[in-house]
Parts: sequence; C-alpha cells; structure tokens
Amino acid sequence: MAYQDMFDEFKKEFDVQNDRRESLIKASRDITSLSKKVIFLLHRIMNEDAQDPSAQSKRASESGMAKLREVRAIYAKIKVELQSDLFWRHHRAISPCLQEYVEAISFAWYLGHSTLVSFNQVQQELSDENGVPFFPLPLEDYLCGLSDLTGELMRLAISGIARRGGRDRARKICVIVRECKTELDKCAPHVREVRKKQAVAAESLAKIEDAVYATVIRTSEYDLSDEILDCIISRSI
Amino acid sequence: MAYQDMFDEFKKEFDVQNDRRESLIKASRDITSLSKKVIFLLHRIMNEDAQDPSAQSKRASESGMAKLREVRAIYAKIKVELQSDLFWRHHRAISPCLQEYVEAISFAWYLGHSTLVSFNQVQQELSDENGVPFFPLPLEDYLCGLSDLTGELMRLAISGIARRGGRDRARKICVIVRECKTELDKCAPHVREVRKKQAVAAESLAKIEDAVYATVIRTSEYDLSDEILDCIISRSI
Amino acid sequence: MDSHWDYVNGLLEQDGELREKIREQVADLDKKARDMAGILDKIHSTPSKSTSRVTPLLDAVRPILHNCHETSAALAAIVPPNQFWRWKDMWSHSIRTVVYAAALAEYLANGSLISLERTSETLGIKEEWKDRFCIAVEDYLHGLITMVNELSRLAVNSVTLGDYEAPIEISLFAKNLFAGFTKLNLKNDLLRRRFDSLKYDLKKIEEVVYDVKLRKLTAPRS
Amino acid sequence: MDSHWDYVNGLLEQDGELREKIREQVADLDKKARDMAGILDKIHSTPSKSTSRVTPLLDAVRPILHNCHETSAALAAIVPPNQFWRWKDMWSHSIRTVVYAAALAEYLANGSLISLERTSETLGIKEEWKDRFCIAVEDYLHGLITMVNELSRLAVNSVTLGDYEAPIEISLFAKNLFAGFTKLNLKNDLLRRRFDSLKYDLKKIEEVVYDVKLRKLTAPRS
Amino acid sequence: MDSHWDYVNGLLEQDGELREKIREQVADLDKKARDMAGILDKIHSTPSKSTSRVTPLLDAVRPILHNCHETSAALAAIVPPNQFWRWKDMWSHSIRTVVYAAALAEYLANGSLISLERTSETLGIKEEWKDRFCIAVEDYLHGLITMVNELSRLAVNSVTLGDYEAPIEISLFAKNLFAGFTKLNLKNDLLRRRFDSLKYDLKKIEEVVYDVKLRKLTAPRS
Amino acid sequence: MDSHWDYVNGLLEQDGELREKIREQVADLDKKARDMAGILDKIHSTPSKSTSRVTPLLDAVRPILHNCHETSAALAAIVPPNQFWRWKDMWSHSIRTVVYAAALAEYLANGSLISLERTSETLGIKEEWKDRFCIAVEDYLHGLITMVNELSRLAVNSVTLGDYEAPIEISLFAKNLFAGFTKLNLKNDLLRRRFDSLKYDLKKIEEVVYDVKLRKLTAPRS
Amino acid sequence: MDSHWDYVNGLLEQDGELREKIREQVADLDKKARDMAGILDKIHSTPSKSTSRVTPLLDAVRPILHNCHETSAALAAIVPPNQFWRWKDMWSHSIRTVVYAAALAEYLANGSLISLERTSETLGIKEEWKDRFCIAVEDYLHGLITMVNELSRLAVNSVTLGDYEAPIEISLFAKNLFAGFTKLNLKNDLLRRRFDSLKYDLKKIEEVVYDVKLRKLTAPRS
Amino acid sequence: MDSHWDYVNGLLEQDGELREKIREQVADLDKKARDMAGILDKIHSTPSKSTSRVTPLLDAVRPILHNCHETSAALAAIVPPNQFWRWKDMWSHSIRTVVYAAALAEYLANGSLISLERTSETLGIKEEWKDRFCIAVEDYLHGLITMVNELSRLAVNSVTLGDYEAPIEISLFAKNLFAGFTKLNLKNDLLRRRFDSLKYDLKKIEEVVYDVKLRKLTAPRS
Ligand SMILES: [Mn+2]
Ligand SMILES: [Mn+2]
Repeated sequence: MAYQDMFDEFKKEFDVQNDRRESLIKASRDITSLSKKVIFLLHRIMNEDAQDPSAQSKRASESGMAKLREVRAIYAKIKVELQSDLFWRHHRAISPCLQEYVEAISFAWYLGHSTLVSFNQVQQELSDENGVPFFPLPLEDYLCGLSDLTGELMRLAISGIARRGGRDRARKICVIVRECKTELDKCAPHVREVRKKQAVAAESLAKIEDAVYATVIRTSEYDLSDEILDCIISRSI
Repeated sequence: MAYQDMFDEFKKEFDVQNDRRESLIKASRDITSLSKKVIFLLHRIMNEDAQDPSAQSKRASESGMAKLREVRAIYAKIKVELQSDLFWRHHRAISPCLQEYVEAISFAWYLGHSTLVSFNQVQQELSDENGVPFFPLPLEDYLCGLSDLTGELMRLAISGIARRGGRDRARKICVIVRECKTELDKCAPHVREVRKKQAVAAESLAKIEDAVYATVIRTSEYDLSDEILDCIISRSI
Repeated sequence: MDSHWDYVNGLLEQDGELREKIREQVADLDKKARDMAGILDKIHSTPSKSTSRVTPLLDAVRPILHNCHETSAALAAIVPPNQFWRWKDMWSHSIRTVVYAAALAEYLANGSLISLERTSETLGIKEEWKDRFCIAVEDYLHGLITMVNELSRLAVNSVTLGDYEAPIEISLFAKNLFAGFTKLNLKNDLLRRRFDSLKYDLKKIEEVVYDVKLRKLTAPRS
Repeated sequence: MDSHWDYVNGLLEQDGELREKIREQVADLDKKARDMAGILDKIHSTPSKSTSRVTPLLDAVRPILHNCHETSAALAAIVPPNQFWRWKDMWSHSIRTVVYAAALAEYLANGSLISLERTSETLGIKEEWKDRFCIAVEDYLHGLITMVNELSRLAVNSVTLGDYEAPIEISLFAKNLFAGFTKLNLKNDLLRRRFDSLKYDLKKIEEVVYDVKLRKLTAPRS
Repeated sequence: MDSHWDYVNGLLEQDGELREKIREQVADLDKKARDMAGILDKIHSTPSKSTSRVTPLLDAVRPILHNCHETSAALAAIVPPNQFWRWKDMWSHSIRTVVYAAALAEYLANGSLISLERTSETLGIKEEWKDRFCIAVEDYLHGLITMVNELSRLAVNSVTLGDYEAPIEISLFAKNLFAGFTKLNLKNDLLRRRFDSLKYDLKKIEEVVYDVKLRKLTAPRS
Repeated sequence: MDSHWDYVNGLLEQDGELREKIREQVADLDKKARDMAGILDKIHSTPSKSTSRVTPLLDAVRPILHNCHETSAALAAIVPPNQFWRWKDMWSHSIRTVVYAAALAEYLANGSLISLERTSETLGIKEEWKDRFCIAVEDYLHGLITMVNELSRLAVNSVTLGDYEAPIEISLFAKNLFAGFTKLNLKNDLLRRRFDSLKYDLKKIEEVVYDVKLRKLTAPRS
Repeated sequence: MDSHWDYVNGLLEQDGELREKIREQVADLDKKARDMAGILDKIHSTPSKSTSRVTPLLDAVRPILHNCHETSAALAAIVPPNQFWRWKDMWSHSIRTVVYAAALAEYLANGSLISLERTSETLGIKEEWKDRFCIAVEDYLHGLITMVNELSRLAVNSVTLGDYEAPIEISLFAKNLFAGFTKLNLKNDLLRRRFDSLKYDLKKIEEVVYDVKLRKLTAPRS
Repeated sequence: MDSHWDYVNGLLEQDGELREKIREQVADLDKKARDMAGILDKIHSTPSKSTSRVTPLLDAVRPILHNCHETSAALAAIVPPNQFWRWKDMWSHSIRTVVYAAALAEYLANGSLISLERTSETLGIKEEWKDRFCIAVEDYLHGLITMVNELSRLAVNSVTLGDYEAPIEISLFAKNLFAGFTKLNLKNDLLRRRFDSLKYDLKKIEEVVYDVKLRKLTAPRS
C-alpha cells in the first residue's frame, strides 16, 4: 500500500532527526564543559599575584582565546548537522552551549579589550576562514551570554579588589556592568530568557557597587592616593 | 608550598570525575535511546496481523532480546568506569538508562515467558560471560523499570484487544499488572521514585480493567465462545 | 558603544515586526481552520457518506481550503529563508486543524488517505518554500489523528442514523492508518500521547463493527 | 512468584535496617560536631591566639575529636564494601562540621593548614576503609570554607580585643588557602556558591588589615 | 504627611470592610447554589423528564432561585458604582452554579436553552446595576457547560431507568448547544479547556443514543 | 541564664524523643494499614461479594483491624494529654488507610456504611482518649472517599467476573454516600478536591449500571 | 437560537477588540515607562543631587512624563465606562514603573514625597475618569517601594562618588516613608512581601549613614 | 443515615464557627502587635537607651502589652479544651511579634533576657490554660530572634546618633543569647533557618563594636 511507504519515509526521517539531536546534545555538553573551564582558567590567571595588572589581563585574554579555539573546532565539526533549516530545527539542543560560549568569549574579550564583545564579533568567531558563518548566532543566546557575563565580572571585581590596581578595576567593571544591565533591561521585554536572568544580573551589579563603596569608605579617613595605598597594602599583605 | 600540591591533586581528581561523569551521561543517553527503540520494536511486531499469537509473542521477545544485546555491549564497555566505589558515585548519571533498560528487558521477557523478569535475571544480563556483574543493579532502578513496564503492558493490551486472542491476552495482562501494582505499592514507602510513578501505574491498571470490562460487556448479549467471536470478527475487520 | 546596543535593538525590533506580521497571517489561518472544523462537525448529523448528503459539506469546505493558498503564500513570503523551524510553533495549532479538514474531506470524497504531498498541494504550498513554510511531518500526523478521533464518532453516529456500512469502511481505513503509525519511533511528546489515544478510537470503531456484525445487520461479505 | 516479591522485600528491609544503623551513628557524630562547634565559638571572646588563652579551648576540643575514632570505626563496619557514595549524604553535613573543627584546632595550635590525610588520621579513619568510610574531597573543602568564615569573624574580634597581629596572620593564611581553591574547576553546585562567599571573607579580612596598617597600630615588618 | 498616610490607609481599610460585607453575601449565595445543586442531583434517580416526576424537583428549586433576588439586591447595594469587575471573582464560583441551576431547570421544564437576559431576570438582576452586579458572559457560559456535564449523566441514567426517549432529546439539545459554542472565539483559557470537556459529554450522549437505536429500544419516529 | 536555656532545651528534647516514639508506633500502624490495603486489593479478582468468596478476605482483614487496638492504646499512652492536634499529622495518612479498610470491610460484610463511632470502636479507640488519640472527622471522610474510589473499580471488575448484581448495589450505596457528602460544608481544600473525584467515581459506576441494565443482564436470560 | 449565539459571540468579540486596542496603548505606556527607568538609572553614576548634575536627568524625564497625558487620555477613551477594574491588570506593571519615575523625579527635584493625587495630575489623569482609568492605591504603593529600592542603591553610589550628604537626606526621607507604610493594614500578599523588602533597604541606608557618621565624613575635615 | 450526615456536618459547622471567632480575636491581637512594633521601631531614632529617652517608648508599649490580657483570656475562653495545637497556627505570627515586643521592652528597661514564663505572665496567660492558649516554645524563640534582628540595627543606629556604649552592651547580650541558642537541638526547619540569620546579626554587631574600638571612641574601661 502506497501510504505504508510514506510512513516508512517518516520513520527514517524521525530516526535521522532524533539521532542528529542526540549527537548535537553530546557536542553541546562538551562545548559547555570546555567553556566553563575557560572561565575558570581566566579567573585563575587573574587571581595570580602580578606586578603589571594590564599585562596580566592581556595574558589571561590570550590564553582564554586560545582555548576557545578548541571550542570553535567543535562548532566547525558539527556545522554540517546544522546546515540551512537544520539549525533552527535543533536550536534548543545547542542553545545552552551557545550561551555558555558567549559568556566565556565575552569574558576573555573583556579582559583583552575592556569592552563588551559585539554580536558580530561573536558571529565572526563562529565562522570559517572565509568568514562564512557555521550557522546564524541567535540574538537571544548572545544576550543571555552577556547577562551571565555580569556574574563572572562580579566575581572578578570582588576577588581582585584588595590587589594592586584592584580598586580601579572594580570601578571600571562597575561602569560596564551597569551599562550592560541597563541595556539588557531594555531588551528583556522581547526576550523571555533574558528576563529570567536579569534578577541575577541586578544582584551582581549591587554586589559590585557595594564593594566599590566599601573601598571608598575604607580610604575616606586618610588623605592618601590610590597608589600610595596600594603600596602600603601590598607591603603588608 | 605543600598544600598547593594537594589542591593540584584535587583539581586532577575533580576533572577526572567530571569527565567520567560526562562520558557516562553520553553512554546513558545512548542506552536509553536504544531501549526505547526496542520497546517500539516489540509493539510493532505485536501489532502485526498474525495467525499464531503465541508464536508472534515469541518472535517479538527474541527480536527484542537480540537488540538488547547491543545495549549489553555498551554496559560492558563502560563497566571499567563503574568499578568498585565508582558505581555509586556516578549512580545518578546512569540511573535513567538502567530504568529504561529494565523496562525494555522486562517487556521482552514478558512476551517470551508471560512472567515478570526477576531481579536476579536482570542482574545476570548485566554480567560478563563468567557471571561476574558489570556493577550492582540497584533495586530502586529495577522497581522503577517494572513500574514503567505497566504502561507498556497497558498499550499492548489495548491495541491488541480486537485481534485474535487479544481478549485473552488482555485478561492475562490485567492479572499480572494488578499483581505488579499491588506489590510495588508495598515497596513504595521505601523507594521514593517508585512512589512517584505508582499513580501512573494505577491509571494504566484502570485502563486495562476498563478494556477487559468492555469486551465482557460487548459479548454478554451473545451466547458465543471466544473462538467463534474471534472468527466472526476476523472475517469482518 | 551606543551603536552596539542600537544595532542589537534594531535586530530585536526586526524580529518583533516579523512576529507581528506572522501573527496576523496566523489569525487568518486560524479563522479558516475553525470555519472548516465547524462545517465538518455537521457530518455527525449527516452521516450517510455514500450518498449525496455529504456533498454540500464538501462544497462548503473546498473553497476555504483553496483560500488557504493565499495565507500559505503570505507566510512563505514573510518567513526568512531557513527559519521555518524558528517560527512554526506559531501556526502549528492552526495548520493541524487545516490538515485535519483536508484529510477528512479527502476521506469523505474518495475514501482514501491524503498524502503529505497532496495536503501541501491542496493548501498551495510549494516545494521550494520548504525552508520557510511547509507542513512538518508531526503536524501532518497530528491532523490525521484528529481525523481518526472524528471518524470514531462518525462510526457511532452513522449507525444511529441507519448507515451500517460506514463503520466497516472506517474500520479498515483506520486500521491501515494505525499500522502506519506503529512504524514510528516517537519521542515521549504530545504526538506519542495522542498516538496512544488513537488506540482507543480504534477500539471504539471495532466495537461498533462487532455490534453491527453480530447483529447481522449487514450483509456478509463475499 | 511470591518468592520473587519476598526476595525483593527482603532486600528492601535489609536496606532499611542498614539505613537505621547508619542514622544512629550519624546522630552521634552530629552531637560531637555540634559540641565542638559550640566550644570553638568561644574563640570570638578569647581571641588572643598567641597567648595561652586558646589552650583551654583546644584542650576541650581534642578529646571529642579523638572520640570520633569510634564513630568512624562503627560507620566503616556498617557500610558495605564499595557503597561509600551510596550513603555518604547521610553524614555529609556532620562530617563537614567535624572537618571544620579539626582544621580550626590545627590552625589555632600551629598556624598551619590541616591536610586531608591528617584530618582522616585525626578522626581515626583508615586508608583501607576508603570504599566504605572516608572524607570526600568536597566535604573536606566545605569544612575549610567554614573555617575561613569563622576566621574572618576572628580577625574582627581580635582587633576589638586588642590583638592587632592576628588579622595579619589570618590574612596570609586565608590568601594561600584561597589560591588553592582557585585551581579547582567546580560544578555549579553548593561548593561553588560557598567558594564565592569565600571572596567576601577574604575581602573582610583584608579590610581589617588595611585598618590596622593604616592606623599604624602595628609595628612595621622587618 | 500623616494625613497623607491616613488617607491612603483609609482607602485600604474601606476595601477591607467592603470585602468582609461581600464575603457574607457570597456565603449566602453559595449556600443557595449548593442547595439547588443538591436538589437537581436527584434528577439522576428520577429521570423520566416527560412525566410529572420532574415537577417536584422544579417546585423545590424555583423558590430558591427566587430567593436569589434578595442576594442580588444586597450585592448590588454593597458593591460601589463601577467596581463590578473588581469584586466579581469573589462570587464567580457561586454564580456559575446558580446559572447552571437556572439553565437545567429551564431545560427540564421547557426543553429550551435559557438566554443570558432570561437568567438575569430569573435572579432578579436589574439592567441598571451592570456597573455593580450582573452576570458576566464567561460565568453564563460556565454555567451552561456544567449543565451539559450533567445532561450526559442524565442520558445514561435515563436509560438505566427505562426512559429511552430522553437521550435522544438530550442529544439534539446538546448538539445545538455545542454548535453554538463552536462559533465562539474563546480566548479565556479555562473556558476553552472546559469547552473541550463538552466534546466528551457530547460523545458520551451520542454513544447512549447509539446503544438505544442499535437495540431499537425507542418507539419508531414518524 | 544557663538554667534558662537548659529548661528551653529540655522542652525541645522532650518533643524530639516523643516524636521518635510516635514515629515507631506510626510505622507499625502504617504496616498494618498497607497489609490490609494489599489484602483488600484482591477483591478485584474475587468480586462475587454475595457468595462465600469474599469471606476469606474479610477473615484476613479482621484480625489485623483487631491488632490495631494495641497500636491505638500505645499511641494514646505516648501522646501527652491535650496534644492530639499537635501530632496527628504524623499518622493521618496511615489512619485514613485504616479507615478505608474498616469501611470497605463493613460494606462487603453488611452492605452498610460504617459510622465514625463504629470505626473508632473497631480500632479500639476509647472516647476518653480524645485529647490524645482519636479519628479526626477529616480523616474519616478521606477514608470513605478512598473506599468509593475502590468501589468504582469493583463495579467494573465485578462485571468482568460475571457478577451483574454487584454494580447495582454499589451504585445505590455510592449514590447515598455522595448525597451525604453533598450536604457537607467542606472548607478543607484537599477534601474538597477529593470530593470532586467522587463525582467521577459515581459517573463511572452509573455507566456500569447502564451497561448492565441496557443489556438486561441482571434479568435471567432466556 | 442562532441570534442568541451571535449576541453572545458579539460580546466576546467586542472584548477581544477592546483588549487589542488596550494592548496597543499599554505597549506605548510601557515604552515610556522603560525609557524613564533607563534615564533614571543614570542617577547612580550622577549622584550629586545638590548640584546641577541632576538637572539634565530631570529635564529628560519630564517631557516623557508629560507625554503620558496622551496615553492616559487614550486609555480613558478606550476603556468602557465602569470597566476600569476589568482591564487594569493589563497596565499595572507599566503604571507602577511610571509612578516610580514620577516619585523619584519629585524626590530628586524637591526632596518630597509625591502624593497619589499629585501623581495622577502629573500623568494627566482626570478625576472624572475614575471608572475607566486611574491609579489604584496598590499600584501607587508599588511605585513608591520601587523608588526606595533605588534610593538604597543611590545612598551607596552617592558615597562612592564623594557625596556624603545624600545618604543622610535619603535616610530621613526613607524612614518617614517606612513609618507611613507601617501604619497601613496591607492585605495584599505581594505588597506585603515587597513591604518586607523595604526593611532591608532601610537597613542598608542606615548602614551607609553609619559609615559616614562614624568617620565624621560630613563635618568639614580639618 | 441522614442523622449520621447531620452529625458529621454538625462537627464541621462547629469548626467553621470556631474558626470565625478565633479569627476575630486574632485580628485584635495582630493590631496590638503591629502597634507595639510601630512604637518600638522609633528606638532607631532614639537610641540612647541609658538616658531617659527610652522611657516614653516603654510607657507607650506597656499599656498595650497589658491590654493583651483581654485577648489572651478571650482566646482561652473560645478555644475548646485540648485544641490548642489545632488552632495555634492562626495566631503564631501575631504572638511572635508580641513576644518580640515584650522581650525588647524587657531588654531596654533592664538589659536582661525575658524568660518564657515571664512572657506568659506579661501577657496574662494562665498556666491552667495550657490545653487552650499558651506560648509555644517555638513562638517564644521566634520572638527572641526578631529582637536580635532589631538589636543589630540598633547597634548601627546608636553609633550614628553618637552613643558608642550601646553596641558594646548589645554585643554582650547578643553573644550570650546566641550561645544559648547554640545549645538547642533545633529540629524545626524555619527556626533553624532563622537561627542562621542570627549569625549575621551577631557578625554585624561585632563589626560595629570593632569600628568603635578601633577608633577608640568609647570611654576606656577600667
Ligand atoms: Mn557563569
Ligand atoms: Mn515506557
């Protein structure tokens, strides 16, 4: 009967898509895990004692970017499974790893450039050597990654605040996280997932503000410049 | 400093366990997916028109068991990752696939033997050629698998009920599902996960009872034996 | 930096406008779907499918089905290339009802199962749109299940209205369709649950056939 | 068939009895843990660690730590081979407090960090029990974090009670410990969250050092 | 400043008192609703609607329906102008049961569908109260759905008690009502879900008619 | 100060020990409850209540019911005066199952509804214990609802095993019980929700009776 | 019969269209609300409220507040008489943000608390619209709480930017506002929970004032 | 049969009426509790507890505390014998606030910790009512924790208002209270969580003392 053939076709199609989904989920878990490791690596380098904070940032950023090239290789490998309309069909399977990747790359980028990585820059990273994207980067995933970034920036600001140059870095982070939070708030009504994450971003911002405030209060009783304070402290701790 | 070495050890240990967990989750997904396919296969064979229902069951059971040998091979492959105390350490990662496997094998077993597969029989399947278990089968997972089995038996009973021998099969299934439900209820206070599943098992049992009831009601108006009814019906549908 | 956020906001607004345009077309498609469902509901009081009584219903449904061509074309024009799966949840519900209507109409007219290709044709969906607007296999299957749900009611109501042959035809048709579904490895999703419900429809239809056969209300088949 | 279910029920009852026996031992361990925590809490009103004032506290804690040997042995005897990870959640909370007590006692006595091996020794846990009863790395780390939580309070209270050197020692100790934690790739679990909280303790300790240094209340280091 | 807060608190206190007064009247309305539901439940053991056996039930329900006039008037007097929509959730549940009772009574008495206007009249609700107390369309529709839920039971129980005509009348009535509902563009989620339940009731009624017809239990229709 | 805290801790420790003792008795009660439920489950495969086949089940249940006397007495002895309401949540679940067992046994034996007083007697609960151990009205009602849940299954399974009279008896009994429940002004939310489930059971039972009556299965077949 | 359903459907369709029109205006109001919130966010990097630095922010917010007049008028024109309470949930979220913006602007400009009446005026809401469009007391209170949430951040960030006077003013203002809230008998659960959050804000502000006073940062330094 | 249901319903109705009566008294108790909390909140702007400035607050609180005698007596009269534990959740929230007020008043007046017995006396609760109305240990402990929450704010605000001695007294009092709590074997989850919050309060108070001592702001102790 002709329509039994049709169902045979459907069976094949379902099985193919299911297997594809399973293999994408596996790749997605690998990418998420690698991206998280990059974030830890960045914190690790930034927590080392260093004479030149700006050189330290640069070194961290470069190490991070280098490791993220491994992640890029996985994306390059799975791109065939995401060609044309397959990407959106299986978007849910790889959305978590895209967000974690954006979080990691934007963190590494911030350490190297002191700015937020742009949407197009991330899309460019997710492209082959000729600049052809492996697949379209969904704006939602990019924005969610940025929202998560605020948490990592908060950790960076807090744990480095007593180090040479740490107060200055915390102040700069405060500015960029505040901007990020304000702008993401504007996007939030359009993107459900960002909306859910913004409460955490607000907490992170408040933590940074409190930390910066504490440094101001702490030094307010003394007429000393930042450098002299740094100097006194680094000799004693 | 000596204790930095200790933390380096910890890092290695954490990374090793994490990678192991990830690879177990992947294997677990593969096993779950294969087990589900076996269940579909069994239903598929049982839904074919057949002259000899008992031969059909036997054929289904054998095909299922054969496919489940592929699953067994995966278990054999990951057993090294589950040696000694590793099994319970990563139990949560592979618990879902164990339950699905028990569901599949107990379904195949039922079709071949008309009984519930015993705990020791499943443990034996999960052992090497010398009878040494790959790892200890947790009782919880075995019981959860049986609880899920009731759903598949319900599907079997309902979809085959109008077929030759279907009424008889449904009646037998009703008896075994009722027993299974009663006994699992007794276990439920000790096993949280079974407790959650039992509401579904109760629904399945009620559906089977209703279906068997309907066949009785349907034929109550006629003084005809099951065989004659079967004969009349199979000629007309 | 502002331009960075401006750029992002620009993209969001584009998506928002796209969504709005799709929503409009979907509202339209949904209206058509509900109209057809309303008309086809009358089959349960007009069940004699073999006679001319079914013709007026089909005559009422067909022009609406044909009008779907426009909506299909509009959606294919709005959805960007390769983004079919991004937006399809917006019209899944409506398209399933439309598939149901097309499939039931086909069954009533010719007693046969409409294929996925034939359904696409009926709705004026072109093969080359498949990365923008097409009927996903799942949606097609959902539509067929809805049809069987109604056919089980029809089997019952046919007998009530004195047509003892209809249930037997329906039974054969539904059994074959069910056999097709059996081939599929489904995920634990809505489709699987609805497939489970199909078994009950089949059982109901079979019971009607029993009743009819056992009461010898129908002539024995040669 | 009955014997099948009897067998299953037999296994369940065995597990139940095992759980009951473990629970008893854990209640005992928990009592010891809370007693030690209660004693060590007094450090905040006796903060001069360099003087003999800390000795009575340590003298009170040590015998309790030693008494843990029995509980360790009892648990190692009860838990079946290879089932450490199956049951450990039952005593995680208590063992973390015990680790905290051992680690703080070690710091107060010698100013040094207790190692995982040394902690096991202190509690009388034998290497060969490791598939039945040992200290998981996570639990050891939780205990250390609790210690730093208390050390940050101690830094504050030391100054209140006129000891301006303690915060500086604590600061060096905590910084090194923090550096160790930084090496780890943690999952998004409780340990990660508590590690985040460590940063605040470190910050607090550093602020106390600032205050002390800037007020030149302490002699400059040679 | 104080007077500002007193003003605000005054508003909140007024609302509190109002709520209390409404609660009292709603308790009264609810009692009436439950009483009528209790009486009408007996229809399932007295199903011969064509005979005089239904009369006593209607005689018991009607005075209670009439007594609702008082409650309606009381609520219209308590609710401040324009605040109907603010408080209506408090009595929605009860008013739906009252609508159900009025609608079922109407069907049993005359076999016809009660309109929204007629329901308001029955309960003594005046047009000019519409900013304070009226029947919202949703609540009217909920009441009708509850009636069909009961009618499907009634169809079953009528046959049990030997009345083979009732299901056929009920079937016609329910089919018409269902067709009416199909036309509605229901946005309200709960109402939509309950509308789905209507389909099951209809199917059940159709099956009862089928059983009766199959066995030729009814008098032949002209 | 210390003696103050010792006093407070003494109160808390007493509660802790009490809880432990109650837990032991409740475990025992729960075992009995589940055993009886397990035995009564067999009614679905032994449904011919009019014959002697139900006797062995009752013979198995009765001694367990009688054994509950001990547990009741033990609980009444442990719970301090006036503290019934403090601890009752610990055994609510088990006592509801026990009530269900007693109520079903009574129905199977005599076809009648067990009263609250009679249930207390059956379990050996003395009136004078009411400040320590008794059956709360809610728990009694929960037990009855569970019984009706099982009776609706029993109606179905009786027919399967050829007993066409049982559903009719069950229907009368359940209708009466339902009418009783309808009178109650239930405030308790859980009880209200479970009362709604009663309606489904009743409907189910009515449909079984319908099937039997429609086919005239209770009358002797010619 | 048909005209009856047409009438009912007419009512439902009207509601649907109304909802669509309101949604449009609310989208507009929400845009304005979010724009103002975005501008006022900058206060945390421009905190010197005593200087002219706050003026540009107020200059940016005021025209938007004024533009709300149009939206208010539009909503008052769309919402049918008496239906304020029916639709207000649609704009509650936005209006609360608008109230927050108006209240914060008032505080920044004059250091005073905006009253409910004054807020209505600011948004161009006329007294005579109160059956169609006004500010519910709850929404006003929500807006005030949001303002205090921001003021506690402002106290912190003012100090960071060297303004030690601001926290003291904020503290007085917040304490008064808190005392006002304490008088209210809040029944609304959400409002109650948010009122609890006020306590945290107040504590935070008090701690900032403490830091400033302790270090005598407000007195001129010698 | 009917009388059986009437009996059951009678029990349920009694409970309903009882609940209503208790609700009224609790509303009264709650009003008093909120009034006292409002008055005591002013301590944060009047912190000089050693001077006569605290006297007016105590003078305002004491008569309200005394007025609680009436409510206590009313509740003891309404609650049936043995049913204390059944109804106590209704007033737990209010009684905890009352305990807080009594405890804070005691601390402000005499610097000492109020005992459970003394609290009962203050509220006019008689020993012989203990099966109907008394203060449960948990509620007493909750009240004490609330007091410490406020004392940590008071430590901060005292310094702000130039009283540098108060934090030191508060610190000693809170440390003792904390040590007392540490001895308790708390099973109750909520109480455990709130006990954790005590640690934060204690830490805050210690930090205030630190700030004061560091700057040598207090008079030198002999
Ligand atoms: Mn992160
Ligand atoms: Mn399954």
